[in-house]
Amino acid sequence: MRQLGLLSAVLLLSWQASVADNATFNITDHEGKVVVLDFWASWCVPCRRSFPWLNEMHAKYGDDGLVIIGVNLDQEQSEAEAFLQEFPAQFQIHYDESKALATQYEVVAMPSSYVLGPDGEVLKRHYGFKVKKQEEYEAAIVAALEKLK
Amino acid sequence: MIISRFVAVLLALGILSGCSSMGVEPWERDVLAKEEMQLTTDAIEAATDDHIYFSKEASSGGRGFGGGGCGCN
Amino acid sequence: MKNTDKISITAALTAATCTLLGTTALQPVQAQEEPGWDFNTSLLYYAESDDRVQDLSLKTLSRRTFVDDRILSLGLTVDALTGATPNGALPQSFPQTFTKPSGKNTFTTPPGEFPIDDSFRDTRVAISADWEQPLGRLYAMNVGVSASAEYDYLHLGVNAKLSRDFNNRNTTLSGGFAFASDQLDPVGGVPDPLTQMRNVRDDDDGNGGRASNDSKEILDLVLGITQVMSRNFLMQFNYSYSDSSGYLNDPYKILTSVDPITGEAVPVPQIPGTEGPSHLNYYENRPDTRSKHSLYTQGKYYMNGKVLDASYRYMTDDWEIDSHTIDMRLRWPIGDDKYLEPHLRFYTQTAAEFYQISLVDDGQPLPEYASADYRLADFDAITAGLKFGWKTGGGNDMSVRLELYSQSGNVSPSQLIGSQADQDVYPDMDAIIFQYSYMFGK
Amino acid sequence: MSRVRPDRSIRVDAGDRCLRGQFSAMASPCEVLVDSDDIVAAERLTSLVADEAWRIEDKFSRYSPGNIIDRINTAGGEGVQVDDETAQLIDFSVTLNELSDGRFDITSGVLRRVWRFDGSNNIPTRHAVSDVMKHIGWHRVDWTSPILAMAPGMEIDLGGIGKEYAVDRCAGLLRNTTDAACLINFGGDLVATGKPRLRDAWQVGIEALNAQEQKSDRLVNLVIGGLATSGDARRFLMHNGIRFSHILDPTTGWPVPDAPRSITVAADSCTQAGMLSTLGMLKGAQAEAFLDAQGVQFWCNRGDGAVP
Repeated sequence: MRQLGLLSAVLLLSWQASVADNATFNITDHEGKVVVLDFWASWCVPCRRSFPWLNEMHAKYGDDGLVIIGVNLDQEQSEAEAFLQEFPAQFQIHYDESKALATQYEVVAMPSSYVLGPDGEVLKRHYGFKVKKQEEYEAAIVAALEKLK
Repeated sequence: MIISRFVAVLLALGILSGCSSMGVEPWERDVLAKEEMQLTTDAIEAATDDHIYFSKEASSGGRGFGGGGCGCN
Repeated sequence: MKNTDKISITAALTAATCTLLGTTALQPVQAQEEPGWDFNTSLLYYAESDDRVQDLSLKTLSRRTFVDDRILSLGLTVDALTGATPNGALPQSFPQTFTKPSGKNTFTTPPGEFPIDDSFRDTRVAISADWEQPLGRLYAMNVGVSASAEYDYLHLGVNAKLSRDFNNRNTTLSGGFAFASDQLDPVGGVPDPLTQMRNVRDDDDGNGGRASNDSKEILDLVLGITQVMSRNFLMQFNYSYSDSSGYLNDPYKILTSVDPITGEAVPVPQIPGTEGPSHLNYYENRPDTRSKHSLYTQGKYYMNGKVLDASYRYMTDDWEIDSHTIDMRLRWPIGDDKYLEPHLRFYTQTAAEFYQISLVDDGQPLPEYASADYRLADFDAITAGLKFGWKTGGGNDMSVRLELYSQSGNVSPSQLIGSQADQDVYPDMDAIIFQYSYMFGK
Repeated sequence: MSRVRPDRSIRVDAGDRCLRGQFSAMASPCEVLVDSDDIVAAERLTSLVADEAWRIEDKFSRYSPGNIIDRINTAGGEGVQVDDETAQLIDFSVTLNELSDGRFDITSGVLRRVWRFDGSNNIPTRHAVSDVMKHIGWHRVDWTSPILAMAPGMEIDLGGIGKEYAVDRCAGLLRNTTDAACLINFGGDLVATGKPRLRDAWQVGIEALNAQEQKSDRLVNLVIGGLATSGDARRFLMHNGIRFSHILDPTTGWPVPDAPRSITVAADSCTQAGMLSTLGMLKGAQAEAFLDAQGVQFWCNRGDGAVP
């Protein structure tokens, strides 16, 4: 299981999502949980469309062991914060300044989301975001959550 | 005529070599996503120019399909 | 008074609302505007010098974006054209009379002027519809239809394009075709190629036994590569092949037939009681096929705010015309909602092999093909313009551009006969392009 | 003026892929869209919402004689003890008063004695306005909860908060009684409690009245949160060429110059959306700058046909 740095605790105000500082991200922090890593950037239009759905997933499965982390890949952190002002995120945001995480998960499109099982293994990969495919994305999460039971 | 031959070869080279090495990571497309960086920023101006030059010169198109559709040349 | 307009009261207001409603926290709002129609409308005024062609054109492009980037675009263009282009005859040191295309009357050109039939009025309406949508993650397709109608011309066309992304969308290959079928209904019928200009007639069907219409078909193929060179630099390379077949002549164009020694137009004896051309001239004739190849490359380069857009096109065809086009624009932002965009364009082309300024009345048989249409000559053209754009109060985009376009011909001395040498044989032309456009909607 | 007994009946019928309960309250058509096909439940939920709306209307409306507002406005200077709900609404309006540098003021209702917005051109005299200004200003009110005392001639009016407050109160009731996603709409001020099952979102039209007064509806896909509009393009005065909007600045007694025709805001609750749209109108020419700084989605219509 690849060793990754420690994710600093992210204090999330319900209405003001602040962007976590850029400590490296550590999957072991979420041992025993299903993690969805969603790579996004403020200038990417489909990413903007995926936020309402990610909020809904967080609200729906948050207490069943789902952790959604929006990994921001903007060049400037200020651009991400301006975006979050207008499109608030209920889930955690991590600012991948060095882009190490994006390179490690070989992000090939924007947005890209990875459903990680309890042991951090990548169960499902989605590139781009299609409103029509929301049920499909949700099914992948539900299937992963089954593993926790 | 030599110049045009040389230019044609240059372009062909450009096409072949353009593929592999160059490019950016998906998260480095912020500049390319800007409105003014699209290949055609003003569709109406482009269509207008294509049409004017189609009716005043013997060449047409290049960017897309020729400006045609009139008896104006 | 300190400016309190810019301070965010969101946090205080949210806290007060939670207290009022007796809840600890509120779920963040999820609302997104449904993308509706957005419109791009423009008014164009195009006018050539010494009252040649003038065009007042209204264009609109309406786009409806559907969910997941599927886009419908509807285009409408209405052109009101007046004035006319030179009919191909050469200016002479004496007045010349020509029969009008309708064959109903004549017009006379004073000495030293290029003969122009100014009775030309035309209203052109063009419509287009285009559907664009992604196919899976890597492919995208685009299909469209177009139609346009004038009093003497009808165009119908279809086009389609498929593109595919490679290595993380850094490289995009695209291939497309367009097919058009056009029908011409010239006033006064389709003239028989390389026959003499007719006298005025008063027969009823107006065509004097000529065919009333003819048609041509155009097939265009385009192969393109779009390549991201770096974060600020994007390039496109297109190869396009175009094949036209059918009636490719301009029914209203003629060539003056001149005396082999003096180079002057040969007078035509006028039978009393009839009206017609005062000098000898023939309707033009061009091959009924033409195939063109062109290579086009465009680059867009972002220099912290400023955008350079430069392109080069090389075209060659089997009518022996070669052309080079260089087009450059530099968008220069002023503040964050205005910009200036100077535009410079150079164009040069060689003449078609059958282009000649006049025919020679030396008893020899006429050539198979001949045209004096200035658009087939060897000429250079320069366009210099400036565009100014700004955002309106409501956040929509407006822009105004003014450009000057001028053409100057290079007729080789070898073509000149006798007095033609010290005479103006190519109708140089200057034109202004003034376009105002307004983009609003969503 | 005898008060006609308001029609307090409810009706439930099939809406667009949902059940729709309708009634009227606070001088507006009200509807409750319930994302379920259980007509009995829809009727129960609609009457739950309607009763709450009528309760708030009777308690805080300026037209209901004998309610707390009437008792305060006719106390002739005596202190009046108010219940907790009224106290909370007053405290909320005090916060709004501070946040808007005094421009949001619940004592400014009396300005209607001199301003009549009927499209005509009768503008009150400077003297008439300054006369009525003597009875306006929260700083003149003695408010130490739960006792409120005001000089005679002064009046408070919770009309600016009442409707949005009622919408949010009803949304709270529905969240506690049903899992079905609902949309509550009181005359254009609305809130959505969740995503409808068969659709991506509730589709809500924003009435953007452009220059030619034609309605050009722009659609918003609302999943959760509130939407409120303030401003009414039809209520204005024209006086030697200048259009006076009906938005009055309580600190001057005169209409706010360059106020937009209408503003629609999307926010977490209907109350926040309503307050931000009202404060936006009070900012006049700076409406867009103010709302940009709040980081909310908004649609500001200045009647020039172009709505951002």
